[in-house]
Amino acid sequence: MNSVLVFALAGVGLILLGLHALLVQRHLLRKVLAFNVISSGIFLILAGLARRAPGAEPDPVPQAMVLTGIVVAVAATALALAMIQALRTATGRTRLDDDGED
Amino acid sequence: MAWLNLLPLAIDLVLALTLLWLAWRALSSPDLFRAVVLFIALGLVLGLVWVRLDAVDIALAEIALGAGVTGALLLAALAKLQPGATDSAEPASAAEFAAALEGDPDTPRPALAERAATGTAPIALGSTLDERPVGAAAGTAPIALRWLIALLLIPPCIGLGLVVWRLWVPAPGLTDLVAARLDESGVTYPVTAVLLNFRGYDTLLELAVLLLALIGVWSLSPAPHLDDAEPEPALAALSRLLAPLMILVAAYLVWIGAQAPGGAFQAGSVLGAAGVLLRLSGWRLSPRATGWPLRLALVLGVAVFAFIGLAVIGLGQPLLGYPAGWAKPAILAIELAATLSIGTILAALFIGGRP
Amino acid sequence: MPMLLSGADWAVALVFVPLLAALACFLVPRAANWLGLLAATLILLAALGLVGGLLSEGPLRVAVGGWGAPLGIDLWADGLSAILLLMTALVGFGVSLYALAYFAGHPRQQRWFWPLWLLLWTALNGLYLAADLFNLYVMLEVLGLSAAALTALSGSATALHAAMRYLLVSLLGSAAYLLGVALLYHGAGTVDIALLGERLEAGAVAYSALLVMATGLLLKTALFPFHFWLPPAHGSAPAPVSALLSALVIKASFYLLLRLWLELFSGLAGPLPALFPELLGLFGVAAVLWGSVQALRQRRLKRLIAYSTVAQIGYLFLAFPLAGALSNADSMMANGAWQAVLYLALAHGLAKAAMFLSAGSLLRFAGHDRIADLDRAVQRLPLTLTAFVLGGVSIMGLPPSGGFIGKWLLLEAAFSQGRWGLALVVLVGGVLAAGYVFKVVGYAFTPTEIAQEGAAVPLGMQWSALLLAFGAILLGFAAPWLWPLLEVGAAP
Amino acid sequence: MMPTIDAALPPNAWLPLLVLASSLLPGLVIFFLAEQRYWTRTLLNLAGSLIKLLLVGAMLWGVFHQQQYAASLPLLPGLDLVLRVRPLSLLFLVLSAGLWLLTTLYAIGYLEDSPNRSRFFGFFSLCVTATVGVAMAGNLLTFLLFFELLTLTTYPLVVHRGSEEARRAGQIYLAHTVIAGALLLAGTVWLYTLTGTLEFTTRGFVAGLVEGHRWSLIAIFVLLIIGVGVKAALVPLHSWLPRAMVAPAPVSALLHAVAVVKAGAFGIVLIVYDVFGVEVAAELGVTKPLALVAAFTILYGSVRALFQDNLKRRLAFSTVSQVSYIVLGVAIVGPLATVGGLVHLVHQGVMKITLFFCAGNLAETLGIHQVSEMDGVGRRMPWTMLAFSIGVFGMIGLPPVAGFISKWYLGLGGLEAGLHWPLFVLAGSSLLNAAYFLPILHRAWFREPPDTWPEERDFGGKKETAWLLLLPPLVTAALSLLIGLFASMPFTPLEWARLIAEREFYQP
Repeated sequence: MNSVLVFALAGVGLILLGLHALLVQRHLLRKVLAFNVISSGIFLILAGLARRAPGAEPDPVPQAMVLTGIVVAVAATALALAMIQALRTATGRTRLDDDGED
Repeated sequence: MAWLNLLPLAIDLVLALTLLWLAWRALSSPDLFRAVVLFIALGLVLGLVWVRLDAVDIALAEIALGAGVTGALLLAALAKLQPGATDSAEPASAAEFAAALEGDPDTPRPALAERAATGTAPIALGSTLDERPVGAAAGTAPIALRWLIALLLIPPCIGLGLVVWRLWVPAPGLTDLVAARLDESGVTYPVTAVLLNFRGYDTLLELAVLLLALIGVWSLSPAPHLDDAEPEPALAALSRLLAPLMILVAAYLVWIGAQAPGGAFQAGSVLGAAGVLLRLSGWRLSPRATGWPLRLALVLGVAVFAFIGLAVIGLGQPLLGYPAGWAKPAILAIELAATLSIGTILAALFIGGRP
Repeated sequence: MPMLLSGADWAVALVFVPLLAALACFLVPRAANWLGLLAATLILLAALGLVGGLLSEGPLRVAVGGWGAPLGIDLWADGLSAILLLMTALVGFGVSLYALAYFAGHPRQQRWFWPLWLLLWTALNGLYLAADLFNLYVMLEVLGLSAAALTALSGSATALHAAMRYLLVSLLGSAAYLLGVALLYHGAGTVDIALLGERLEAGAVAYSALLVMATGLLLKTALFPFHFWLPPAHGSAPAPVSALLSALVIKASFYLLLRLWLELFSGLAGPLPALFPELLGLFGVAAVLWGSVQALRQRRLKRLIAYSTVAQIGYLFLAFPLAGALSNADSMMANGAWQAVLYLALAHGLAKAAMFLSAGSLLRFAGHDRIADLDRAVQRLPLTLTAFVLGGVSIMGLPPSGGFIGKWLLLEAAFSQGRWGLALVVLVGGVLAAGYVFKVVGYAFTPTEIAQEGAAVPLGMQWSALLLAFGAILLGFAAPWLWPLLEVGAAP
Repeated sequence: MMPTIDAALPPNAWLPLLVLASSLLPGLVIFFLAEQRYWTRTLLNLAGSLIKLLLVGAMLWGVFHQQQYAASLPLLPGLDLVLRVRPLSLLFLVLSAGLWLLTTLYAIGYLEDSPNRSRFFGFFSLCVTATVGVAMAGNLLTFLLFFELLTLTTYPLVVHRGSEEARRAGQIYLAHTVIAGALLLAGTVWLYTLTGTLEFTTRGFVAGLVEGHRWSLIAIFVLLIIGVGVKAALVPLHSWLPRAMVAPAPVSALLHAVAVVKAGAFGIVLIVYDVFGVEVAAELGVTKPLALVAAFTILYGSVRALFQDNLKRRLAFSTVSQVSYIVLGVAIVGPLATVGGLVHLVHQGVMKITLFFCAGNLAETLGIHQVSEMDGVGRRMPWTMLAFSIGVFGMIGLPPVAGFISKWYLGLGGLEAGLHWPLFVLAGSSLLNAAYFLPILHRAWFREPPDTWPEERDFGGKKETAWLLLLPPLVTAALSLLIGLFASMPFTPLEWARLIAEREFYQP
């Protein structure tokens, strides 16, 4: 048991919490938060495990991947937020109706 | 002295638990504003975790982008989702930011969301249904369903945890390979070498993702209000002082990225923050600059990267294969252009609509 | 003919032409139409060039930056990717022509359509060329974000609603995929697909990676029961966007799943790799039946076509259980079931694009897409109706269309293995498809009580749809050309 | 025309392609003609049908002199689209090419001044293209292709009027034919997985599979027969046919005599003779049930026809009954019965089209749709009713009209095969035919005409109707007489049917 494993497992926990919220919460802003939490969890697994060789330098490749991932997540969040605002302007609502029919 | 060896582990455990607790609170808080604030706190703690994992780059990026930019975007969005709110709702949020941090989590706060309930605009009708903080039930699935979903999700996550546990065996990954060819890459810091040389193709596309998000945001949003209220004089003064400093910091981060943690994305987010600050303090791009000059600044990063990547083909190199000796200047040029574009894009994302 | 440019150059062009064109369109919106058309033409040329290169040089592998896997990122192209690239180029070209006319009266939509669509195209081409799992993740994100933004382009409440749902699904799908990438990287130390194929061993890591990646990709591919987001999104986007989403975007995640299955997971021992194809087949059966029945029930044309897509996606997955028994050591693509899948995917791409574009023309003409009120459209918009029916012919799988060839191969595989149930589903799906296509056609012959005035539909819209529909039909005769291409690099 | 066909084609490969093109190309051009381009359209139509008739005539001469006509196009690995002209093909080709010319003439007259004629004639031409494709199909895959094409091209003709009733009829037509098409496809693919070939071969290509795959073969036979049997209107798969009567008269003529029903019957002939081979089919024990279904269909159609007052519906049920003569001839298994069945393919076409032309004339000229409105119509339209009467006599089987020849050979064939019940079926059917047709003649010739007709149109002068409407039925009526009278001359349907039967039964 070392800190790498602790954080990687915390990453699994974040994924669990995020997934649950994504499915359960209805407000779109919360869904966006949930998505970000899930992403963070995955990043923890991806780059956390990069340091499992004891004492050695951490593997830079997964670190670079996580950097890319963070940027992508920011971009996705920005787009999602803009879409929520547009949806709010158009419908006055900030959640997805359960019936998607028109 | 065994307990001293255990101390770091204990710290890590506390950090990990804090992480989970913050995530739980952020995702279940009935008050949206508090949820966002807790989320930002989560980002900051994550930054600490990354430091603990010797991933200083990620820590910087997490704090600047994950907590900073995302947090700012969330707050701005939250402000715009409230009826009657304008672009400059930040002072109010700042006050509530403090309130939320010290507040009692059990009693609903008079947060932004609740203002919606008393709003008079017709559009508020929807939001009262959506965001009324009384009883989380209005905003979530029925309680039985929530438990059912939780029960369904837990087994696969335990499975995932076990797999992660099994993966925890020392494996070199690509560390040695990166180290072996680091001197060919034009930089001395491995992460930058991976980002801008070994896996530069990914980074090029990552810049494209940012630009894409902005194009998407602009395609969705009307132009923002340009005539919002005068900013507070103190803020204006502060930002005029801070902005040049931040630009300097950004330049430093780009430069240092070649040898140490830092680089275009961290620098770009600092630059973006400077832009946001200037904007909040009332500074506007002149109308002449909001047309193609602005767009040029936005695409410059991808364009320069792609141009250099393709131009080397003419020199007999593979795609994105910098000729020997030219890697360092090429990477620097790309990073400078990328920083400018990232900063502009982030600021533009924050502001919202197309100018 | 001496080749001025090698296959590798064409591959690079396939990614960078749309990328740079997207930048240019963003920079100079006034010239977007012409830039877009120019890019579409160049991409079509590049796709043909790549096909030519593959036929003469064999499978392609390009080390970006000269590093080579596992340190760097590789691009690759074999018959499978080349055929999908070619389909993307053809459909993309047709839809671009259509979009020129379609957006003529909508400057706001036109302004954003081109950069978003060209970025989407970049992602599609990049995805088919990528040999690197993480690079594929980035491509998936470009794909998902641009597709969601395009879905919302009309700005209507329905469209925004659908786009929002689509965006969330797409993000969740990519996240699941990325989790799989993380597991595989740490399990085998590389993200290069070919290297992983050599190194990956059966075990918990591989299985869990398969599960999360497949879940993410199925979510994006909208296979039943993950299809819930598709009908609203494809039904409410502007017609050219619907065509792109249904014809191309779905195929990209399907391709990725197929690729991962073929290269990484299908060879693993254990109960999961044996069960997995059966499970997919089961979902496929449900998708064919459910999607077709729902399509029959729809009253709106675009919804109907969208549900038809749900059903057609199911067909692609029917091949998984059939391919297992057929797999042999000679060549992956000598497997009739995979050939069937590829044919069905191609045919669906062309045909569904033609149908959505026709629906757009009808919508423009009548101002609505209520099927029962099509009011003699067959007489008033004959070209459009022809395009719709020809596309429909391929969807139904009537000869001599591309859809027929795909269905024939699928049936052949099913009969030769005695999988009667799957054969029955293939046939029933075809009959139901005829039902919903001709439901539309029937109402296009009848007048409504109050004759409706129709708006003018530009010929560019009508002919581009027809062109794609002809493509779907001619595909039925293309097997002698496609087969050699498919064999390129098919050896394991 | 098609790129992969070898550039150095022997001249014999071009003829089948030209036969297809002679209706395909005019059809495609006609779609783009403006509605008022009456003469261009007419010219294209007539030129196409005349050229086709000439080409078919040339091939008839060639095949008689042992020439081979074939063309192929690779479609799937190991599976080509093949056009091959054999004696059996020619039987159907001559029929459809000849009747297409007459039906085109008739349709030009019939549809004068009605809307959407370009669309109509476009699909009309495509429909005939599909029919000649069916006739020339060299393997089951090609047959399937043109058979489905026929479905697609006849649908717009069925719903041509655009009324709600027409739309419904179209949906029912499609529901039947599409499901049938799926079964046909299933049978075809299944067969292919067993045999690895689909090439039509005299005496069939499945003989080697009887050992070991008996039940599969029986299942395939059932699938294939149902697949084509819907178009052939075998009871209980027939119910689309009477409903499709909402279509204009030329379409009815096309459905009943030239294209659809005939293609179904032809398909049964092909499956029994050239896929399974009669002897193998008999060995599998599938011909007897088929014969029973045919016999039942013959009687059922006749009985139903008795009770129809609507003239076209009565004719439709009559078709249901008559087409199964062909099936019966095939299923009895024997050279003479084969001759009877095959010759009826042509005879029924010529006679039935006469009746439909006449019914169309009555509707178009006087507005008569019901049998009960036909009192004394023979005096008002003597030439039309003369042609109608000849057709009726043929249907009943009175010598010397062509129908007699068919029934004669069918009866003899039954006896040759040691069966007596076909004779009773034929006799019963003839009686029923007489029972539902003769009262019509009685009304028409012997009752007093009413003061006014339901909806009379004036064609100028003292003409009984437009000459374009009158000429085709007179020609086909004359033909039904001639091919009956001179049945033993060379190149008559009977002689040709004998030629085919000889090859099926007597050649090694």
